[in-house]
Amino acid sequence: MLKTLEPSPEVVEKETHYREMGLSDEEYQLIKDILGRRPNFTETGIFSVMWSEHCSYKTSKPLLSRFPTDGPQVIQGPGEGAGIVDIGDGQAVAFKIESHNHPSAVEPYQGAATGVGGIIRDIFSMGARPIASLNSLRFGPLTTGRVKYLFEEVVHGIAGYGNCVGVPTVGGEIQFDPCYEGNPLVNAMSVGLIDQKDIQKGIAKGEGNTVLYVGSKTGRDGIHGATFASEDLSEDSESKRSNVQVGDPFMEKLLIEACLEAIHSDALVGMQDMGAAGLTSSASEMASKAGMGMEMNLDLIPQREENMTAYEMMLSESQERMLLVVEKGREQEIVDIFKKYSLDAVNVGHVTSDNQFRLLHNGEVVCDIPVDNLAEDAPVYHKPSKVPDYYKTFQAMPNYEPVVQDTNEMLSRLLQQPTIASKEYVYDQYDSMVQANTVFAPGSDAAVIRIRDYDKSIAITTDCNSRYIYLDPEVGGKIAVAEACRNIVATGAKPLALTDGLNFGNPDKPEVFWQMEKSVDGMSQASLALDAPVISGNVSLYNESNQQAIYPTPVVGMVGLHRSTEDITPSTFRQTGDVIIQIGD
Amino acid sequence: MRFAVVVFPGSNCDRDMYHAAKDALGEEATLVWYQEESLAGYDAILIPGGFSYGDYLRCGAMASTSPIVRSLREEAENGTPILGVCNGFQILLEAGLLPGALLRNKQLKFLCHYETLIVQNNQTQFTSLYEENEAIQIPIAHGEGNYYCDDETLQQLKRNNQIVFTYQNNPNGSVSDIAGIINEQGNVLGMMPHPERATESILGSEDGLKLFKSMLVNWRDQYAKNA
Amino acid sequence: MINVNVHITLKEGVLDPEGKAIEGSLHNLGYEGIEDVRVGKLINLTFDNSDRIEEKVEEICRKLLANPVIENYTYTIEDGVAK
Amino acid sequence: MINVNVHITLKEGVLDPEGKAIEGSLHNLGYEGIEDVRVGKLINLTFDNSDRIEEKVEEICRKLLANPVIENYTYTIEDGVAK
Ligand SMILES: Nc1ncnc2c1ncn2[C@@H]1O[C@H](COP(=O)(O)OP(=O)(O)O)[C@@H](O)[C@H]1O
Repeated sequence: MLKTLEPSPEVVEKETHYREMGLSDEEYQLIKDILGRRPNFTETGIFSVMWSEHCSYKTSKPLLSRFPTDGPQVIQGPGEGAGIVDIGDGQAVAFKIESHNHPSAVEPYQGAATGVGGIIRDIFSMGARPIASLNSLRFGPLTTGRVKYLFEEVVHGIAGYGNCVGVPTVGGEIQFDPCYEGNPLVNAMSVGLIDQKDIQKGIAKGEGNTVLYVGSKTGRDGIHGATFASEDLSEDSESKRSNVQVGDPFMEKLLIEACLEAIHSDALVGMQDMGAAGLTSSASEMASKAGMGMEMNLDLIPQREENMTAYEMMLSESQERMLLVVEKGREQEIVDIFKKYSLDAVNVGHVTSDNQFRLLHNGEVVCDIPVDNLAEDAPVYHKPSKVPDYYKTFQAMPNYEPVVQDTNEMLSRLLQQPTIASKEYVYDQYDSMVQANTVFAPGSDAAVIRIRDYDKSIAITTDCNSRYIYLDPEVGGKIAVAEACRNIVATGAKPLALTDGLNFGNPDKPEVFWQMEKSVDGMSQASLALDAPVISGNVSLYNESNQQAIYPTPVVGMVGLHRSTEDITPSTFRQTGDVIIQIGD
Repeated sequence: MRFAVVVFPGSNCDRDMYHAAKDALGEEATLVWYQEESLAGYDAILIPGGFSYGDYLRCGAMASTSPIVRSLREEAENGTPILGVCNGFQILLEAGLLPGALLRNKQLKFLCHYETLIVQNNQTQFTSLYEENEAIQIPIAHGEGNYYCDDETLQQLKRNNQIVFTYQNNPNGSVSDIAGIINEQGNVLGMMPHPERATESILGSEDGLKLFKSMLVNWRDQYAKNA
Repeated sequence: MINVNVHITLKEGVLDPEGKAIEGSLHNLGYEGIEDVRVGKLINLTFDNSDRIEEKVEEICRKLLANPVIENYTYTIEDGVAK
Repeated sequence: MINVNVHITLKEGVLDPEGKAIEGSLHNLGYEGIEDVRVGKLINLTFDNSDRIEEKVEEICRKLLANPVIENYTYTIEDGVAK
């Protein structure tokens, strides 16, 4: 047995290895206080991923609390894998948007593919069947080979994964602008349908209950990916390219079917996907939410590579893995369901009542930390905010009135802009009709999916004009929410709720934090006024290259409901002679 | 009429096929998991689209080695009507129940949209309700639908009137615009476009429903004859 | 441990859209003098014993790895014994 | 005519879902003793002259044929000069 030499707790502190993992000196000190001792290497890594922006929202939390999240239609607000809204008849839809920006910048096909896979797992881990995918993409201008490559491969990756798992990709948006040249954005949204009685939570209840590991084996994929996703993209991230994980949509498809079968067994207590920070976040969050502890034996974790360390296993971001908690003594019932799909479900641990997150490896305790501190007590930062100079300059400028001499020529020039031009090249590559419920495929204001066996349907859209938001984040934030509502309403549906994908630059810059703050305010106001509460979301910060931040890009994903399929209204002209009316100004 | 819909790991149009038979057509349908041994006793067998085994190696290759395909061969021999759509077509080719192979689309991209098909042969039990040369709107959704066979096979297909559907505007590079072919015996049809996605007006077209209705009508006739 | 490398290539006469696309890209990148590009598959199998290995590999190729309608295959076993 | 064979394989440690699926199928078909399956690509390039061939091939592999993030490449030129 090869023993990898890891720095001792003393060395981790003395040589400040925790900094390389993304922890600040103050955060390291806090961990020491919590433990009453120095954390070992594995524990330091575990804290670093759980306390990264990606998992803990330590910078964005104060802003997110400003969003309106309530409403009679809301069944599950922010906090779980996805938000859930009531659509009547005992049914509900679960949805969420998620970013995969940095992985896609590095390896666009796999980055985008695993982004789609990750958000779909968030949906079916709640017990919902994924019924639609959307995406929101940002690239630099299509003038360099690199940008063209990123654009094509991201689209291929979304298609490759989404088509294979059999979830229709029904809409999205794409914007091209120089600010995204070095830092493209890839946000994926997934929508699932569920009977309210089947809603699952990622929760590890019941002392002694068994923890099952299901899906792909654990490799060294994306180690430190979660903290990596929160770092500024710099020149040397080229060398980190091997961090990127590879997706297996075939495995995901098997997992969808097996997990959706497993939710009907009352032997299943809880289920969560292993997303960012893989085993660490799924296990500790499930335990913490239940007010319990968990003990796992890492020797039992299915491993793809030899001699994996505890640190590597706990931080691995191998895709297509799920963690289940099952009633003690009834493991076989669940194992059999997975076996039908040729999937192994392996007993790796059990729920404890001591609120500790304890890991064993090669007969030694390699981690023993209070789970609540890990999952819930990440420090929260209130960053300074400052009005950027550009904003003052722009506000002082007179309104611009374009002078158009030749409207035909102007129209044709506008239509040639990649951001405005038809996106058929893109969505033609997506299977938008699988599941045979797609009423409006891409090409409509919002996509429409009918709910089989009922006379109703849902409308779905993603929207965000980041130039407006850059120019005036508060007004722009309102516009983003209002545009999404308009797209929903234009198909004849009533907006139900929204999910937000907040993509910003480095929040340590007061000007960037100001953009975050103001756009969240604008979105909140519109969301409240239009009765479309925020039920889920995602934050992606440090979207910068060469110190240059992207435009603030808070993407809005929205779902609406048609009371009857009779209400579905197309956005195309139907017949010559029909009257055209303009509403609003 | 009793339809079997064979579900392989990675099939993803299985439910669509099931609903086409059960809800749009109004007949009986059963999802049959690929590990089951037998397909005997059904009046027709539907092999749905999707990505069996992730489309790894070659589309349909791994599915065609599963045990249930043995039973599928027997049913093909017995004259049971078998319809393979998209990945189902690929599986029938890999299993040797139909001639030829499917290559990647000539533009190397997955394509999903409505295509106009021409019914070349309306003398089959799958197409008897269509007019000859009728133009129908059926969606395609595939990355590897570029039908290929050697010249000899092509001549044979033409001679025997085995080319059932062609594309009006060939989207993928298929030889002779082929979208669907039938075996010599006339009971095994494979096609890339998805008739099961075009069985309800709310989804944009009902042109695919006639295919299922043709199967039903011919099954009834056969039934009446045998009775 | 026996190392088997299976090479699968498209038969002559079968269109290779991927090869054509690469050829096009190479021309666009300014590479001259490339007359043809064909894309095939390389499948590496590791066996834990050499028992009836050639027979097995031959069978595996025929039954699963290659499609005789469009593909040819060759393989090398262990230290490069070509076949 | 110069015949170049490029072999592209996944880097060690990179998940190969296709290889895994093939491995599973071979087990189901009753083949025992197969420990690992990895799938790569085989790209055959035909050049009409040997001018700076090695340099060109090296560059083509790096720029176009292989994805350096997850893939390795090797090639043979003409009559099997390994590199
Ligand atoms: N990345 C994408 N994926 C899927 N569909 C897309 C994507 N981008 C755009 N679309 C679709 O193309 C259509 C036009 O999009 P867009 O140009 O953003 O128009 P709009 O401003 O009307 O939303 C919409 O139906 C949209 O869903």
